[in-house]
Amino acid sequence: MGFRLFPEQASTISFEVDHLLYFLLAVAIFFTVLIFCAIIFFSIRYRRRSDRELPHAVHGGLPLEIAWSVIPFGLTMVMFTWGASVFFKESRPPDNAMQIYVVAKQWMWKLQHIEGQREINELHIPVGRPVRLTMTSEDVIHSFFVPAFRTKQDVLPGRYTTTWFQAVKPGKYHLFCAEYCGTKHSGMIGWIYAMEPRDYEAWLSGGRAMGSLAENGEKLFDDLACGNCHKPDGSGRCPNLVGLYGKNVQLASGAVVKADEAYIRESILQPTAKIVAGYQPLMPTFQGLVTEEGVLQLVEYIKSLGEKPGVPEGSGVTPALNREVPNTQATRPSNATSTPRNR
Amino acid sequence: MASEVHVETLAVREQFDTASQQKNASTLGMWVFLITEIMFFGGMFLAYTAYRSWYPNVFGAASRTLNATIGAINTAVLLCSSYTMVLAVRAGQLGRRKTIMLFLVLTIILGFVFLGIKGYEWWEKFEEHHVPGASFHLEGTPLQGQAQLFFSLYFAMTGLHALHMVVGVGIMSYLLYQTYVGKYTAEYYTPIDVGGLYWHFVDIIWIYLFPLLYLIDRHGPKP
Amino acid sequence: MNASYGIKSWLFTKDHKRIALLYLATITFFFFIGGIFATLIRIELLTPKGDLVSSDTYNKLFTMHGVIMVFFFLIPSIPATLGNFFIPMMIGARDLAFPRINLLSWYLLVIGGLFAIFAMVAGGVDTGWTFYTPYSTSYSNTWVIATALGIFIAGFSSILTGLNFIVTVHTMRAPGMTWFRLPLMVWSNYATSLIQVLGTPVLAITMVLVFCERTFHIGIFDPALGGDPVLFQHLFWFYSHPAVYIMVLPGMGVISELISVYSRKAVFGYGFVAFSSVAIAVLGFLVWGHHLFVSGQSLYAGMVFSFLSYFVAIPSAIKVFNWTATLYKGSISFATPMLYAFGFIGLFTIGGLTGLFVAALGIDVHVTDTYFVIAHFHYIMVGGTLMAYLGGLHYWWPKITGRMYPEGWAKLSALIIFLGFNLTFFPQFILGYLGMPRRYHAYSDEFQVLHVLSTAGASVLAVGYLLPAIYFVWSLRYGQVAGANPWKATGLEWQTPSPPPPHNFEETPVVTHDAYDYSTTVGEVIEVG
Amino acid sequence: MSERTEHVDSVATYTIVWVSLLIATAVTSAVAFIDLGPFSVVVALAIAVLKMLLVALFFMHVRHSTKLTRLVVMGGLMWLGILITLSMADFITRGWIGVPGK
Amino acid sequence: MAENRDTHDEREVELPEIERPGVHHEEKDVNVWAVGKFAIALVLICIAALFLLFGLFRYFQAREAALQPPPRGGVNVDARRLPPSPRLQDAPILDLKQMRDAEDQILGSYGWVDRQGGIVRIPIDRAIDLLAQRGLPARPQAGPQSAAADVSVPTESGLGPKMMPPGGPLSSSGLK
Ligand code: HEA
Ligand code: HEA
Ligand code: HEC
Ligand code: CUA
Ligand SMILES: [Cu+2]
Repeated sequence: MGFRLFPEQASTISFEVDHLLYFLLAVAIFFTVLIFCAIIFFSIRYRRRSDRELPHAVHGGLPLEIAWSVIPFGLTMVMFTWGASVFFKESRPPDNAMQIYVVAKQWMWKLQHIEGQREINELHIPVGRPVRLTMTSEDVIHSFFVPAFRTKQDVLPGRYTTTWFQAVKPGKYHLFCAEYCGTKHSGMIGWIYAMEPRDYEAWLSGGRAMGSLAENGEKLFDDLACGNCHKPDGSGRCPNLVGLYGKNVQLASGAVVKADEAYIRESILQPTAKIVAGYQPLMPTFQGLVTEEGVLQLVEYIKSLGEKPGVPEGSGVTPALNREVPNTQATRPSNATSTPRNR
Repeated sequence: MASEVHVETLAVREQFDTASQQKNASTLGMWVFLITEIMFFGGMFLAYTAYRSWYPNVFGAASRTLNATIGAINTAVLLCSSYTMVLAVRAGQLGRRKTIMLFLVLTIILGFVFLGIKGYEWWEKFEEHHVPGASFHLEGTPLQGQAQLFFSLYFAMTGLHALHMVVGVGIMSYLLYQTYVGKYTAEYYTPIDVGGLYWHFVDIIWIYLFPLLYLIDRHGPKP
Repeated sequence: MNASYGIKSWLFTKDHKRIALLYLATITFFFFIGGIFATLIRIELLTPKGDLVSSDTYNKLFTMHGVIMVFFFLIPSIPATLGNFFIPMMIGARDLAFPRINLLSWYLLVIGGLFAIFAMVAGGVDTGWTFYTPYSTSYSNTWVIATALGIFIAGFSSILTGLNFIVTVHTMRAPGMTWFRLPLMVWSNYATSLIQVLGTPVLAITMVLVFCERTFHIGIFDPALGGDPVLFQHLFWFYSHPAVYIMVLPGMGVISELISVYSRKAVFGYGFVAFSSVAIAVLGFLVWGHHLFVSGQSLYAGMVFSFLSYFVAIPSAIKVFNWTATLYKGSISFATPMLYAFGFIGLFTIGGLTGLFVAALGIDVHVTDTYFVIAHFHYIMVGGTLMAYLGGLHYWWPKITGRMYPEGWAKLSALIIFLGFNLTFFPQFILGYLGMPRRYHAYSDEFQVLHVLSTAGASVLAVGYLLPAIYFVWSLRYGQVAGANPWKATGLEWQTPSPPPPHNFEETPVVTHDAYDYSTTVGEVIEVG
Repeated sequence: MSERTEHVDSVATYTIVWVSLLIATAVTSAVAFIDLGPFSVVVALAIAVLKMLLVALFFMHVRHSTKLTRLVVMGGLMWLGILITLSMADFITRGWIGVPGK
Repeated sequence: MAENRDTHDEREVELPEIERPGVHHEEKDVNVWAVGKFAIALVLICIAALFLLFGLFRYFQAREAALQPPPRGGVNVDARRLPPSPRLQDAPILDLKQMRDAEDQILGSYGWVDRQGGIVRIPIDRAIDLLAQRGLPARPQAGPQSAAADVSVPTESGLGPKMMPPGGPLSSSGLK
C-alpha cells in the first residue's frame, strides 16, 4: 500500500459512488472558482482610491435573487436524487448474495461463513459474487468500513444490520472500524481478501484439493441424505437419479419435460412443483438448507451420474452456470455406477 | 434630563422606557422560557412515543398497574391549583394584597397536596417492585426489559414534572413574601402574572402526562 | 466603561458591555485550552503509530478538544461577546432587556466550564464530543457525568442569552428602528437566538437522560432492555445540528457588516440576506438525521433528511452571492477586517459545498466518520466563524477599547492564518476520501504524508492565532487612539464615543435612515460607480 | 401621561373554565375504560388538547394577548411537532426494504 | 367588599402609564401574520415532502427488484441458513450467565447423581459444613484427602469430574 491520492475502486458500487463524487466536485469547483474569482476581481477593480469615495447604492433585483436561488436548488435536487439512488443500491443486497455473519466486539471483528469457516479481522470473499453481511455487536456501536468498496454500515448491539458488496478484482483491502468504540478503536482494523473464485473455493475447503463441483455435490448428496431415498439401484419409493440428466421425464400430470439443470434445481428446491409419474410427493424441499453453490454442486453431481467416463455432457461451461464456476470437465464420481436408469 | 433617565423603579427598570414596555418584555420573556420548557420535556415525550409505538402491549400492561383514580384526583388537584393561581393573578391586577396572598397560599397548599399524592404513588410503586433496578419485576410478561422501560419513563417524566412543581412552589412562596411586604400594586404585579404563567404551564404538562401514562390501554387487551 | 473600578464592579455588573468583556476573557481562555488539545492531537498524528500518548489519552484529547471548542468557545463566542456588546447599541437601547439574567448567563458558562475543567483535570472524558451510547452510558469509565453536567449548565447559559436577545430585539428598538432598518448583525443574532432557545433544551434533557442511564441503568438507550442507541443520536443531533448554525449565523452577521463597511455600500439584497438568516435557523431544525445516515436509521428517514438538508443550503447560497454582489461597484478597502471577511466567504464556500457532498446519501456512506467530515466542519467553523470572529474583533476593537490595533501585524496574521488553515485542513479532505477514519490514534502508513502536511499547517495556524493575542493586548496600552468612527461606518454604535459610556446613549437616537446609508458618514464625498 | 388598559376577566369566567376542566378530566378518565381501538389514543389526546387550550387561552390569558405571544406559543408546539414527527419517521419505517438495519 | 361587585363582570382597568422622560422606543413589531403564513407553508411543504419521498422510495424499490438477476431455473435459492455450530456469539455475556446459573443450580441443590449407586449431591455450603465437622483423616492415605475422594471438588473451570453431568452443566435439569 503506497501513498495514493485516490482510493482503489474494488467493488461494483465504487464506480457509482465515484461518479457522484465527480459531479459534486465539478459543482463545488465551479462555484468555488466563481466566488473566488469574483471576489478577487471585484476587490481589485473597485478598490478604494480615496477615503472620500461614496459608491452609489446598487439595488438588488428580484430576478437575480430568484435566479441564484433556483439554479442552486435545481443542482441540489440532482445531488439528492442521484445520492439517494446510489444509496438505495448500496442498501439493498441482491437476492442471490452469499451470506456472511459478523459479530463485532471491542476491539475485533469476528466473521463466519455459511460453510462454517470463522475468521478474525479478516474476510475472504470471491470476486464477482455479491456478498451480504449480517452484523451485530456484542457491546457498543462499531462500524464496518471498507474504503475500497465504498461501503460502511454501523454495527449495533441488540440488533442486526446489513451491508453488501461485490468485489470486482482480487486484492487485499483495508477494513476499518469507523465508529468510535473505546480504547482500541484505531486497532479494530483488518483486511478483506478478494480472491478469484477458484482460490476462494480452495480457501474455503481448507486448502485441500478442492475437487470439482460434482465431487462436492457428491459430498453434499451424502450430507443431505439424498441417498436414503434415491438409491442408486432405483429401488424404493424414489426415482433413480442415475442417467436422469437429459432424459425426458413423465410427470404425474401427463406432461413430459426434459430433465435439464433447471428441472433438477427445481426438484431440489420445489419438489412438489413437478411430481414424477408413479411416485408420491414425498420429497421434502431443501429450500433454506442448501446454498446457491450447494444447488450447483448437486446439479453437477446428478449430471455426472450415469455419464460414461471421459465424455462430458456438452462442451465446457453450460449456460445455466455462471462464469465463476471452475471447469466442469467430468470426473468420475467415486461411487457412481453406469447402470442405466430403469423406468 | 440625564439624571432622571437613570432612576429606577420596580415597574420601570433602567433599561426600559415605560411600564408597558417592561411588562411586555417580561411577559414575552416568560413565554419564550416556557417554550424552552416545552422542548425540554419534549425529548422525553419523544422517547415515550417511540417506545410506546414499539412495545404497545407491554406498555399497556405496565400502565394498567398505575392507579388511574389517584392520577385523576391528582389532575383535579392541579387544575384547582391553576384556578386559585389565576385568581391570585386577577387579584394582582386589581391590586388587592390580601386576596393575592389568600390565593397564593391556597395554590401552595394544593401544590403540596399534589406532591404528597405523587410521593405516595411512588412509594406504592416501590412496594410493588415496579421501580427500575435490580429488584424490578412486573407480573404477567416475560418482557421485563420493556416493562422496566415504561417505568423508567414514568419516573423520569413524573419526576421532572415534580421537580418543576417544587420550583413552582418555591416561586409561589417568594411571591407570597413579596406580596406580604407590599411590593406589588395594580401598576406592577408582573411577577405574579409571570409566575402564574409558569404554574399554568406545569399544569399543562401534567394534562398531557396523565392520559399518556395512566390511561393508555386502560381497558385492557381483548379477552 | 471605565465608570467604576474594582473586581466587584465587574463581577456584579449589569452593563452588557462589561459582561461582553467578561465573556471575551472566558472564551479566549477556553479557545487556548481547546487549541492546546488540537496541537497535541496533530503532533500525535505526525506518525502512524500511536507513540506520543496512549490510546486512552488520545481519545480523551479529541473528546475534550471537541467539547471545549464547541460548547465553551464557539457557541458563546460571537453572540456573547460582540453580540452582547453591540446589539443593544445597534438598536439604540441602553442595555439588554434582562441585564441580570445576562450576568447570570456568564456565571453559568463559567460554572459549566469549571465542571468541564474538573473532568479534564481529574482524568478526562473519552466518549467523543457526541457521547454516543451505549459506550458513554455503559462502557466508558471516564468523567462522563461531570462533563455532561458542565455541558448542561453551559446550555442554560446559551438559552438565557438567546432569550435575552429575542426579547430585546422585539421590545427595545429605538424609535424609527423598524425591523427592516436593523443592521444584519442584529438579524443574524436574532436568528441565532431562536435556535438557542428552541434547540438547547433538547440537549439539556439528553444530558439528563445520559446521566440517568449511566447512574440508574434505566434502559432508555440500552438494547438489552429494549432501548435504542439510535434514540440517543436523534435527541443529540436534534440540538447539535442547529447548534452548528448557532456557530455560523453570528459569523455571517459580522461578515454582512464588514462587507458593507469596507465596500462602503449597502449589502446587496438586504431583505434577502435578512430572511435567509431566519430561514437557515428554521430549516436547520429539519435536517438532523443527516448525521445518522449509516447509524441504523431507516432508509426512508435517510431520504427525508437528505432531501431537507439540501433545502437548508439554499439560504446560505443566497447570502454568499449577495455578499459577493455587494463588492460590485463598491469602494473596497483592504483593511484587516475585510481580509478576514474575504477569507470567510471563500472558506465558508468550500466548507459549505463539501456539506453538500456529505448530504448526498451515496457519498456519505463512504465519507462519514472519516476525515472528510472533519475537514468539512473545520472549514466552516474555523475557516468560517473563527475568521469572522477575528474580523469582527478587529473591526470593533477601536469602539470597544478606544485604541487601534497595529494594521501591519494584523494583516500579516490574517495571511498566516489563511495559509496555515488551508494547509492544515485541505489535505484532510483527501485523507477522508481515501478512507482515513476519524478518532484514530494510530493509522495505516499510507496516510502519513497527508497527516504531516496537516500538522505542518496546524503549527503555522497556531502562530497565526498567537499573534493577535499578543498585539491586541499590546494595543490596549500602546495602540493608536481611535475616534468615534474610524471606519466611517453606519450603525448606531458608531455614534457613541469610543469606548461607549455606561448607558450607551445620552438621548435615545431616532432612526430615519435605512441600515447602510453611507451618505451619512462619509463627510466630503467623491461619487463613484 | 398616557394610559394603558388591562383586561380583567371575571371570576365567573374563570370558574366556568375550571369546572369545564374538571369535567373534561372526568370524561377522559371514564372514556379510557371503553375500548375504542385505535381511537382511544385519539380521543384521549383530543381531550388533553382541549384542556390545554382552556388553560392557555383563559388562565394564561392568551385570549387577550398580543399576536406575537400567540405566535410564540404556536411556534413552540410546532417545534415539538417537528421533533416527534421526523424522529418517528425513522422509528416506524425501519425494515421497509426487508433488510435488517435499514 | 368590593369583591362582591366585580365577581361577575369582565372589565378593563385603566392605569396610568409610567414613563421615563426623554426616552422612547419603537412600537411596531414583526408582522406576525406574515410569519404565520410562512410557518404554515413550511408545514405543508414538509408534509408534501414526506409523501413525495415515499413515492420515490417505492420507485427505487421497484427498480431494484426489477434489476435482480432472474433466479436460474425459475426458482430462487433462499440461502439464509445459519452456519454450523459452534456459531458466533453475539452476546457471550448472556451465555456465560446462563452457564453460571446452571452451575449454581447444580451446586446449590440436592439431587441424585447415581441412584443405583446411592450417590447424591448436596449443596456446597452444606458440604463445606459437613467436611468441616467431620474433618479430614489425620493420616494421609494413598492420595491426598481420600475421604474426599468420592467428592468432586468444583473449580473455576468446571464442576469436577463426578459432579459434571455429561454434556456440560447446561445439559441437565431442562435448561437449554
Ligand atoms: C458551523 C458549522 C457548520 C455549518 C454551517 C454546516 C453546514 C452544512 N453542513 Fe455540516 N457539519 C458540521 C458543522 C457545520 N455544517 C459539524 C460540526 C459536523 C460533524 C459533527 C460530528 O460528527 O462531529 C457536520 C456534519 C455534517 C453532515 C454529517 C456528515 C457525517 O457525519 O457523515 C452533513 C450531512 O448532511 C452536513 C451537511 C451540511 C450542509 C448541507 C450544510 C449547509 O448548510 C452548507 C450550505 C453552504 C453552501 C452550500 C455554500 C455556499 C453556497 C454557494 C457557494 C452557492 C452554491 C450552492 C449550491 C449549488 C447549493 N454536515
Ligand atoms: C468548534 C471549534 C473547533 C475549532 C476552533 C477547532 C480547531 C482545530 N481543530 Fe478541531 N475539532 C472540533 C472542533 C474544533 N476544532 C470538533 C467538534 C472535533 C470532533 C471531536 C470528536 O471527534 O469527538 C474536532 C476534531 C479535530 C480533529 C480530529 C481528531 C480525530 O478525529 O482523531 C483534528 C485533527 O487534526 C482537529 C484539529 C484542529 C486544529 C488543528 C484546530 C486549530 O484551528 C487549532 C488552532 C490552534 C490553537 C488555537 C493553539 C494556539 C496557541 C498555542 C498553541 C499556544 C498556547 C498558548 C498559551 C497557553 C498562552 N480537530
Ligand atoms: C424423503 C425422500 C426423498 C429425499 C430425502 C430426497 N428425495 Fe428426491 N425425490 C423423492 C421422490 C418421492 C421423488 C419423485 C416425486 C417428485 O418428483 O416429487 C423425487 C424426485 C427427485 C428428482 C426428480 C427425479 C425425476 O426422475 O424426475 C430429483 C432430481 C431429486 N429427487 C433429487 C433429490 C436430491 C438432490 C435430494 C437430496 C438433496 C433428494 N432428491 C432427496 C424423494 C426424496
Ligand atoms: Cu469498533 Cu471503533
Ligand atoms: Cu448537521
